[in-house]
Amino acid sequence: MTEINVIVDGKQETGAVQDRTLLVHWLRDSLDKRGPKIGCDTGNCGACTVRWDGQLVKSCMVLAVQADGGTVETAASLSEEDGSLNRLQQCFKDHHALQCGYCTSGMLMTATDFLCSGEPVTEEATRRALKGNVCRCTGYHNIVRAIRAAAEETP
Amino acid sequence: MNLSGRFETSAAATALLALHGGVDALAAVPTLRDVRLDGSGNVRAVFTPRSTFVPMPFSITVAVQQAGAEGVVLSVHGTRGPTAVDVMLVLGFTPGPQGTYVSWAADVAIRGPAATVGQRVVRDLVSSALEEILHDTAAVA
Amino acid sequence: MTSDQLTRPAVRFTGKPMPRKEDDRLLKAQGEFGDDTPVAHLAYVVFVRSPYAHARITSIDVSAAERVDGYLGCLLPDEVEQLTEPYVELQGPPADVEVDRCLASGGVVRFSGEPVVAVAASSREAARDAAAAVVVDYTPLPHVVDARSAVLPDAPQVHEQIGSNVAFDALYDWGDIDFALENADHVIEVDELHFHRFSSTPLECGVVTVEYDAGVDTFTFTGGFATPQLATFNLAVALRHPANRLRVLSKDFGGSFGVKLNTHIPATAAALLARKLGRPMRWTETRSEHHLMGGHGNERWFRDVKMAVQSDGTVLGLSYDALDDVGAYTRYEPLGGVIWTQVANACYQLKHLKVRYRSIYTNKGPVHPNRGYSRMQHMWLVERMMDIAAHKLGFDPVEFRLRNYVQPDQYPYTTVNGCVYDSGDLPLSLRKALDLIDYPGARRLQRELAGTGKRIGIGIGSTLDSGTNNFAQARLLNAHLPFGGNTEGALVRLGADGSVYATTGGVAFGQGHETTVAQVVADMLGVAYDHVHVQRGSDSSLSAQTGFSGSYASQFAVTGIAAMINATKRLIREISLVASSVLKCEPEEIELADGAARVRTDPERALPLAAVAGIVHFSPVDLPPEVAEEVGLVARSVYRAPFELPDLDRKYGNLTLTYATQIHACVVEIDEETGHTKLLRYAMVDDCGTPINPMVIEGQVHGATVHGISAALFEHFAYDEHGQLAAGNFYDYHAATALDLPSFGYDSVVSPSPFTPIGAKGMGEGGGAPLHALSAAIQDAIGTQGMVLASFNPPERVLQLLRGLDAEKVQVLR
Amino acid sequence: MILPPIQYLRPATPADAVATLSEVDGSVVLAGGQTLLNVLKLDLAHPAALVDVHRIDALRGVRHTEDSALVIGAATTYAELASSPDVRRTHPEVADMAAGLVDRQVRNRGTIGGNCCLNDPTNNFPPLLAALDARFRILGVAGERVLRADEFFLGTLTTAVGRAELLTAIEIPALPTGSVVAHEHLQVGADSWALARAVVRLDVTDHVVTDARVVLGAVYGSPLRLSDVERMLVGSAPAALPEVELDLDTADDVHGSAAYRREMAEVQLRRAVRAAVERSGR
Repeated sequence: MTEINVIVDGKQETGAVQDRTLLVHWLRDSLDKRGPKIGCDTGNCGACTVRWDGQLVKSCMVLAVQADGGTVETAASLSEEDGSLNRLQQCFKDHHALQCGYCTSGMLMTATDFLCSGEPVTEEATRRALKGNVCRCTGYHNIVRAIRAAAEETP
Repeated sequence: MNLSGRFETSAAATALLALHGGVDALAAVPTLRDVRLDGSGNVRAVFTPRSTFVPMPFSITVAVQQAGAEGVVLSVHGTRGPTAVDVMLVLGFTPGPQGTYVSWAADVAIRGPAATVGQRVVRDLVSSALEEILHDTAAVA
Repeated sequence: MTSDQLTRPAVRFTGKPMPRKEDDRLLKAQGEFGDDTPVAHLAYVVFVRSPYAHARITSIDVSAAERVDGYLGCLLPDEVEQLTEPYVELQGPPADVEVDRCLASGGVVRFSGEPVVAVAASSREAARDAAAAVVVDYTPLPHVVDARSAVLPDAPQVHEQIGSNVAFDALYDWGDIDFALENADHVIEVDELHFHRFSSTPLECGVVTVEYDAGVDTFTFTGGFATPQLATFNLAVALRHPANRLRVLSKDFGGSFGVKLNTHIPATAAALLARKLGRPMRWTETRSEHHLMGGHGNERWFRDVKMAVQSDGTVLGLSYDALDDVGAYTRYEPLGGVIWTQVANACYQLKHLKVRYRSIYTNKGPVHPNRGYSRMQHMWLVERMMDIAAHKLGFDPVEFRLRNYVQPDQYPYTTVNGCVYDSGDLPLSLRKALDLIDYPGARRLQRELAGTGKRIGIGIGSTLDSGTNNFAQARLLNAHLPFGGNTEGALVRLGADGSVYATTGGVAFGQGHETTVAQVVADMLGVAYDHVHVQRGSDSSLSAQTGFSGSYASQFAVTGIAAMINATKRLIREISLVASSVLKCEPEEIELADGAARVRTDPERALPLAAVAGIVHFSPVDLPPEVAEEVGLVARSVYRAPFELPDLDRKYGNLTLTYATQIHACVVEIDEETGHTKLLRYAMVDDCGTPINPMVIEGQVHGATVHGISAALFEHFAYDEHGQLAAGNFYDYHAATALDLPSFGYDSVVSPSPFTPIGAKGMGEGGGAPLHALSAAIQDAIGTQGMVLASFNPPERVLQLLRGLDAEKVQVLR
Repeated sequence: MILPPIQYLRPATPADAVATLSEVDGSVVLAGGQTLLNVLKLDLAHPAALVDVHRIDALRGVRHTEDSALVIGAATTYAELASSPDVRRTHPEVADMAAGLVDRQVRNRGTIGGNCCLNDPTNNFPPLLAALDARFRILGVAGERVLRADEFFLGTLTTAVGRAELLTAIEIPALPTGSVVAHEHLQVGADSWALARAVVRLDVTDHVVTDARVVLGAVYGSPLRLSDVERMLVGSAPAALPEVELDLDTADDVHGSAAYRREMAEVQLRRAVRAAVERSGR
């Protein structure tokens, strides 16, 4: 077992992990972080998407030991400080951009990263930004609308 | 999946034929380890092909189906985690100027996850692994 | 409460796009899905699976697993045979001798991926390592992966004891198709068509946690159970355990689309281990496992298809021979063998239909109900034949459909087999769909691009989403099955705090039940939307459920909501009783509005619901004894769908209550050099009667649409010659991404159902319209030089179609 | 999915990495891990140890040599290549390829060195780098060696990098003035697996093609250079390719038969030549 120290959602966390432990398993099983989900075995679905040291990654393709000394943000960090929905989350709600909710945390992380990137939020660019996140419920139409609405509303 | 190949070795056909029970000789093959005979007289070993970018050790069982001066028929069953590989391998020996020509033909079935993930690569991987083990084995004969 | 009351101006929530109650927790990563729930002392189960499609198990060696640190124990096939009963089979003889258990039974594995050993360990890692250390030796047996080969006399037998690979064989013959074929102006014949194997592959794979409480000898199962009472029944039989000591729970649930109806199978193994090892057990399915046995949709061959058409374009009917490939076990099958007859007519006025239908075992993953279950296959065939007939006989595809649709003035329309289509306006729906894709503009584009290497195709998909099963249709399959009609339950109560609590028998996995229930209940009780608390998920130990409870077969808007309406009516009666005794009036004079019970003619005389609750819960002395003893402020009610038993001899009767319609239209662009299909425009028009929440409805339509598009172009559970699944995870099973899809055009038509309490129809499955529409669009682009006879059209196939594929399989006999 | 038991090692320098690889039996380089970790999850391979080189500074980043060759550290990510103004200035085709690869999450982790060392037939970079005459710097215990693409890519999932060696950098010479590069591919869906891929480079001087590189990907174990086709293109003005029939030994998969892939390789080849010709005229 290796000891790791990672700031997760703003809080210093210490864990003992096996070398083989994937970041997603440590976040979920040891920290009860329910944002990152597991939807595939092969890095295709994006349900486990988090930000690590400011970069968007799929936490099923990172070892927990690799994150030692770093910072990880999961979807649990997105809400406003008073616990209310942030602008993007509210747009997801307003546009019915989620159904079962299983892909939602990953979608929100990717959308957050995309909106922060400064790239133009066109229909095509939004769809391209989402291609690493699979949703089996919504058909993506409303997710794209929600993200574009969030971009328009951003002051 | 059917694969085939042919190469020449300096070993005599009789030496090649002797290999199937020759655990000591097989133990000298660099890509084989834990070579032993099981209760049925089949050879068991762990085979790790040399060429792939990540080690892919397979537990293999080799059973001799037929053996004669002109060749042997081997059934090879290999497992690697949930993946299983079955190979019916027909080897033919003909004398050559430097020793023996070995021609081989393999009927290969891949089962488990590798049957999916390996679709684009498995043919080449199995082919080169077979070439490799046959060359290496001939070299210790 | 009547439907009048729901549509009067005072209605505030029903029919409006209310934001979903589920969303906040899901958006804040505070949902609780199957693998989220923390459980003390939890252990983990991993299955060792067969790599062989068909083999005899020669030996199982767990000695190396026993040496893994953290290993707790395992479950072997012999042990399962001793401890369990086989799952109940629906089919009659001879296939009812099939034995299906949670681990390979009879010493034989019958599909690649079948579980052979269940290993338990104290951590996920240890369970994985122990499972990897188990050595199973097999002797391969001959296998069969093509249903057409499986019916040949010398085919390998999937279940030796049955003596045949046919699980179910029936002839459906309504009208007189032989006469029609002899006398029609035209007869179109197609040798063979193929509907391929795919599934909705929910993003959350299967997961179940089993806790065994030895003190009360009770199992609690938590996970994705879409039909909790049927699961309880199956588990009770399999585990030989009293049903009253089984509790089945679902919390948040990451999609099912039907395929999770068989969660009881892995749950059985986890339960045996939990009891044996004295620890809670969790099994979390991996994506690769899910693709192997999480449930595939029905694959179907249609052979010897004949359609009779008059020279004026009237279609008289058709006949065909269906081979439905159900895989290695009939888990929910062969119900699909009758479910398709709910929509025997598809969207059309067919008078004659004759189908020989056989369910066939193969050495492939078992099929489960999958969104559009068994109906979309038949409707794809009918729609394909309509399209082929239009092309071959020179009819305009739009006019040809319009002529043959069931017309608006014909509702309620009785089909050839006695089903009653409740309402709809297909011509209006089609016109709206064509407007959304700019049909004339698309035809113009088609002409302009001719000869450029790109071809434009325009396709229409007409379909039905039949909802609310009459379970008596199971008796068409096997007359001895004790099922008939349909019910759903609901529980509503006024809590001591004056809040309203509602519990439905349904199990939501994204459909927004918490939202739609709250809309209806809030309106009926005259309280704020936020005042109604709807229980997440389901709990079989609460009396909200009936035997048929659950989420499947597009029915919640009818059964779930109707049960909730009935329960709420009861609660209203109780509230009225209390209020009238306090306000000194008759109960009939009470109305509920603005959070209070008040005298209708004198609204100033009002008692807030919190006061009603307070009196009943804390101050019953204020009530007359007869009221206090009558009122508990807990109302439980059932909705019984109005069905009768069908005529089993004629296979005739109404099999579902509602028939939502969907018309899809699309424009594709095909690259002549590669066969690559690009979707340029896609539109759908939905008619599911009176909407409860139009936002939720549109979301369901979007989702079903993408399942269909992705299935038509990308998704295929193909098996290779060795019986190996060639699309074993999302690497090669390409579930459409956002980039694969255009934005959708959407519109609706509202044809209230005359048969349901508020005119709503069940919806959500969608009827596979994109498969119909894309097949038609590709055919339109190609013309008749090749014929689209498969539901799956990847680029290579489209390229072959451009070169004449299958043209010879379609003949105009007359 | 849980990985098999494995040891994680993180050397600080390329030399340390090579030493570790040579000392630890069954160890293997972990670069971005975006394929390797999946292979491990599926239990298709079982190295004893992962030697993480992703954070070794000497293996990251890009620079130009005096003669304007681009030197890319092997552990440079796709995202870094895509956003680097330096790469875009001299080798826009490398930046474009990186920007279009997989998805934004994987682009942040996946490395050009990993893409090459894996040498999966469907990988994007090997055929492009072959067309650009890239050189591969490999560090071993005995020192460094530099290989050409045809020496580096040996076959499916096989390269010249030995078990105790490390790819440290990829060096791409400056393209001659008048050189154009085009790549075309057919994919599953809008942007997934490549079924066939072609990269064409034409060096054009005074409206005459003086040199050419024609490389196929996705249909063969390694990037496949088509010298015959190159000869057809050299010596005349840039022009579309006449019909060519390729005799490729490729394999079926669930997305397409070998015959289809072969034909699609021909189509992509024609399209890539056409695109290069169009570019040369600009």
